Amino acid sequence: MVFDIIEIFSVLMFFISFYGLITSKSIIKSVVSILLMESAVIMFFLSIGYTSGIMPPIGQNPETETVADPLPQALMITAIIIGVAVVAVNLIMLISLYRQCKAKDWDAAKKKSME
Amino acid sequence: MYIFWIIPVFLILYIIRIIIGPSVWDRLLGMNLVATKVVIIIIAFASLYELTYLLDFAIVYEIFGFISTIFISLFLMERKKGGKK
Amino acid sequence: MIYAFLTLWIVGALLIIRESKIIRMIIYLGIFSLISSVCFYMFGAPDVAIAEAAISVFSTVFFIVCFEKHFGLAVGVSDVTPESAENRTNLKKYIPPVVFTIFLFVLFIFFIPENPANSYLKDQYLSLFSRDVGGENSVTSIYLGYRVYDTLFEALMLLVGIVSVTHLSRYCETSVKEGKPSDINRADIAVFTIRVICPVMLLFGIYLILNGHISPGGGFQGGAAIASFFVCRYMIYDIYDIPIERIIMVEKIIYVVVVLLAVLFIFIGLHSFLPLPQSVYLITMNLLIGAKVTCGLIIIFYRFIAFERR
Amino acid sequence: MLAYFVIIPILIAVFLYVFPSSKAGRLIAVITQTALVGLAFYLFFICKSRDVVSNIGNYESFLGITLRADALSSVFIILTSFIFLIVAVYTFNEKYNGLFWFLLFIWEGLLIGIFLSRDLFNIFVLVEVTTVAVAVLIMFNRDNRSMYDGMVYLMINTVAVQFYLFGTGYVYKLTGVLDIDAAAKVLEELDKSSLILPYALIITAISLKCALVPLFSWLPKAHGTPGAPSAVSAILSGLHIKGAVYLFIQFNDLFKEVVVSEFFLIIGIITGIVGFIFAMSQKDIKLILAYSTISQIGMIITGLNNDDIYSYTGSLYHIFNHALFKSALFLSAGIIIKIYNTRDIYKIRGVLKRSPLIGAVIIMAILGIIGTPFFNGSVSKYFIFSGTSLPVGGAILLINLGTIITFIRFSSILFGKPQTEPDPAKTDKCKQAAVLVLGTLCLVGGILGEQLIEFLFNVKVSVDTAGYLQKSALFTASAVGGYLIYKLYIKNSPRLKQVREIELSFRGMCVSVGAFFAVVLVVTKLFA
Amino acid sequence: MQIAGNIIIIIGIIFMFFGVIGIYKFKNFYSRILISGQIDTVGALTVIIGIAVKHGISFFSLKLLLLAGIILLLNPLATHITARSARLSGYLAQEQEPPPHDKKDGV
Repeated sequence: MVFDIIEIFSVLMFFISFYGLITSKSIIKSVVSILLMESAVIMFFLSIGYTSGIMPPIGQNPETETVADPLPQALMITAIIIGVAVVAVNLIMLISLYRQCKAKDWDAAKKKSME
Repeated sequence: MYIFWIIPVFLILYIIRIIIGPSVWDRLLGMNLVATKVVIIIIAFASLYELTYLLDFAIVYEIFGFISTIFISLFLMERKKGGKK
Repeated sequence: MIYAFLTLWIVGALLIIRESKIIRMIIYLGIFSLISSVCFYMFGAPDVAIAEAAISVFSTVFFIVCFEKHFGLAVGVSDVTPESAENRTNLKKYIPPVVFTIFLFVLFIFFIPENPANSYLKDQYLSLFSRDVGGENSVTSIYLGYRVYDTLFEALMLLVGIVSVTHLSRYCETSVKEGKPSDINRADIAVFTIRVICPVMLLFGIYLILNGHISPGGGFQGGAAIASFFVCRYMIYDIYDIPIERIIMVEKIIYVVVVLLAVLFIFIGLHSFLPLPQSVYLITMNLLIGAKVTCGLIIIFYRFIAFERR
Repeated sequence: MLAYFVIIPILIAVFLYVFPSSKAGRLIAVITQTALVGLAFYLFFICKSRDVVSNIGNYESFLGITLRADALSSVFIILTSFIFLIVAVYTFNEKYNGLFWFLLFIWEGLLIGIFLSRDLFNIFVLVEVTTVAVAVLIMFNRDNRSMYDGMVYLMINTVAVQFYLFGTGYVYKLTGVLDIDAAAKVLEELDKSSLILPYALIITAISLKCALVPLFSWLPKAHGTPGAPSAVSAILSGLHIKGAVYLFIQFNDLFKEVVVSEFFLIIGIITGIVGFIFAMSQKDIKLILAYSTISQIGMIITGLNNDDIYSYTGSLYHIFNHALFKSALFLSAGIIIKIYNTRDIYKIRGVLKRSPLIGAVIIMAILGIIGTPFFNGSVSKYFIFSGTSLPVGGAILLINLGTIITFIRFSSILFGKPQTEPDPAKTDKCKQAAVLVLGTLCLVGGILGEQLIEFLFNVKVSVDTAGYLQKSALFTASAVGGYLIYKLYIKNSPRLKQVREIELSFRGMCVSVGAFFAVVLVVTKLFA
Repeated sequence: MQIAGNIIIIIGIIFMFFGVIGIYKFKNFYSRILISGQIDTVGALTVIIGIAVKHGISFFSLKLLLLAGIILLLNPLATHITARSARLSGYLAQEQEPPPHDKKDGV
């Protein structure tokens, strides 16, 4: 098998954050894990078509071989903005949940919410 | 260029310091140091390709790294001693 | 060298996942974001790198404010889930998730397709973008031209995020009053230096927006830079007089204008009739999106900050 | 221009947020909603003869984003705009602020966008925005329970969407395009083994959205949370999940080389069975309805993956019917909760006497969902059943039996004497009208079933007298059986409480996502 | 020009190397502040000036000088605020390890 090493790195990252999701007790850590997962996906998208010595796709008529793929970059800007909005909403929910239930981790929140 | 090989070594050493650093403020200091080193890498990169617009990123990086450092340290400061005006 | 950075990236993630004290986790997160933005830069994606650096500031700020709300005003109180002492010695607990994750990882690696990347769209875009949309930065051309439909929803996402943040944080109906002191203890030297550096940031944000179509940057990145100017402003002055209600209104109106502009220029295709140069559309759109992002991030930031005051 | 179907509701939403809560604003909302239903019908009539395609910006092949309305998606658009019209009428007199209307209309626009969009990344954006909007709507009243439920909903869906995005990345890497139609052409020529990974990543996310079996724990939380406005629950259960089913159909089409439909057939059956077991045991009327959604989704997925045109059409028609009766049930449950001020199924009694109209609607909807002859559920369930072979058909009958038992238990709220004195609040005419329309449509959809199927899906089907007799006999047998089982075993069983308390935590859900992903990979590798 | 630039860059890197040594050698937080505040800033500035010298007089060098100015302002300030935050929060210089209350809180 021939591997693209950067791809392997991003997959590794994806599963590190997955490990974080399945083990974290506190909610804030789950939010961070989701952020890391997003970062892994972004890295994967940008690594599509990577060769060493690659140039940014800026300029009137760039040469195709040495220039990075512009489409994943445009997509990833969108993904990043979506990510920050989701993080903000998550955190504000977390604060409100803490204000109401005094619960910081998933188990306590679950117990409190059932009452 | 040799910068590309020396600076990452420094970076790794800083990261080790960050891991063992006994207090939060040591870690913040490490963050500041890392940000500076990375700025130098970016400049070296831009100078390698001779592309001026890549320097924009260095400026943005310096400013943003600075803001997150001082924001964390301001929020870490104990409010009671600082006192309200 | 890129591999050194990627290794640092992975190490940062491991640190974040293994850390049980939240304040340390936030600092590691800041470092992690900075490293990942450098990695993006080295992949030849300065636009994404600038966006990621801006986001790293805002996510750090959100996390630290959230942490403060989470644990009250006291400093450095750790995340006191009472696991640390006895569970850390208990290695058996860690074995099932680690094995499960490694199993998934190996399975994933085993199935990775070997085909090389297909560069159909890349070639098309690189040869056509300056004719179709204009500008020199092909990323901005795609972002505002070919895929403007996505951009509309992305702006909508920010709008929904802001609306939800304002809705969920409105326990204390008191709007933030003028001149209410924040209890940040600041030194004169800090105030002076930040005061010097603030205009530079503002100027730099405007520069990023206006030059978005020929150099890296654009609406979002510049908007985030201008919004971080307001973060700095919060740090040096005790000013809470941001008229949040009005900014929310302004933001909605800007969103409507963005939608209408996109509909006029791209959906209907007005740019082929008008004698304007194509960059006019790009600059206007960048300005509007920049204004929108600035408003949005300011609102979210001030809602986070003002949450503490009852 | 199809994009206006998406943009107009969003602009209305912003308008309603800027000028909130005046009666004129709400009137405008309802009127535009009606106009949108008309437009949807117009689109549908065009689509009967040809597909409507619009390239945004008129760029060359696949450079821009393509929207396409075909026969199937235009039916979904009619359904979406109609249900939203009903809900807009239902909430007309409620004292919600501008935010509620804003999120509601955004939701409509985004759902229509999902049905129209032919671009992989665009679907990601739409799904993510919808998730956040829905999460905020769920926790609209900000009580403890709905806070927790909304948070779980948002986070688990975000995790799933990351899997989807990763899969999109692989599709882009393999094909070089993001358009679904173009990608399908390229994917056909590729090696089968290279498709497995993107397929597994994408289908894991979509299965979570559809609430298939190991991944359904978020659904009752989101759909049945007590604090959420019942209009929101109705749309979630009736319509939102159908968006996921639509995506399921789309992606099974895109990856048709590697799809193992038997696997999803089995998963669908298990989903149906697990769904009704949980539904039977609940105490909260909204939770009963939410779990019953899971079992119906299981039936729909079974029908879609059964390789037969009758089952397929029946499933599509069942999607339509389920939207009608499940929203009718949720909306009337909202009215009942308002009247009795409780959600406990053991405490609500005598709905039929207290408010006969609501009782009649509930009876009609229940008759629909359990598949009584002459109601709409019977038509679709019969078609799903008639295309199946023996073991699958038996499973469908079993799921229907479970549904019957569940709703016999549910219907106990209609009769008897009220234990608590109901709140003598005055009835809301708008709500009653909205619910009544839905209830009547259940009956109409049953009587005119064949014609409707031909009209909507262009499939000519006919049921002869023998079929009718068989159907009625089966139904009567299972109804009697269900009643007996309910009386003898289930009514006072102590097991109910045990089943009720089984619930996955957030970590458990994440583990189940990973496990499902692994299973899909292995199964696809072995059998495709 | 090239040779002069390279020499200046190497001098800067030597500064940074001293910084790395210092950050491990000093056992006290307030001594370590020195690294970030002075040595590191000077090192970074020297490297930047070296690169600017290599490029001669151009737009690139102008932008580099702007960057150097920003670093000169911001880097010591960040250090200052960090140190001040530590001081005001009661992280004492005299002690070799964190004070008791700090330890209890687990920072």
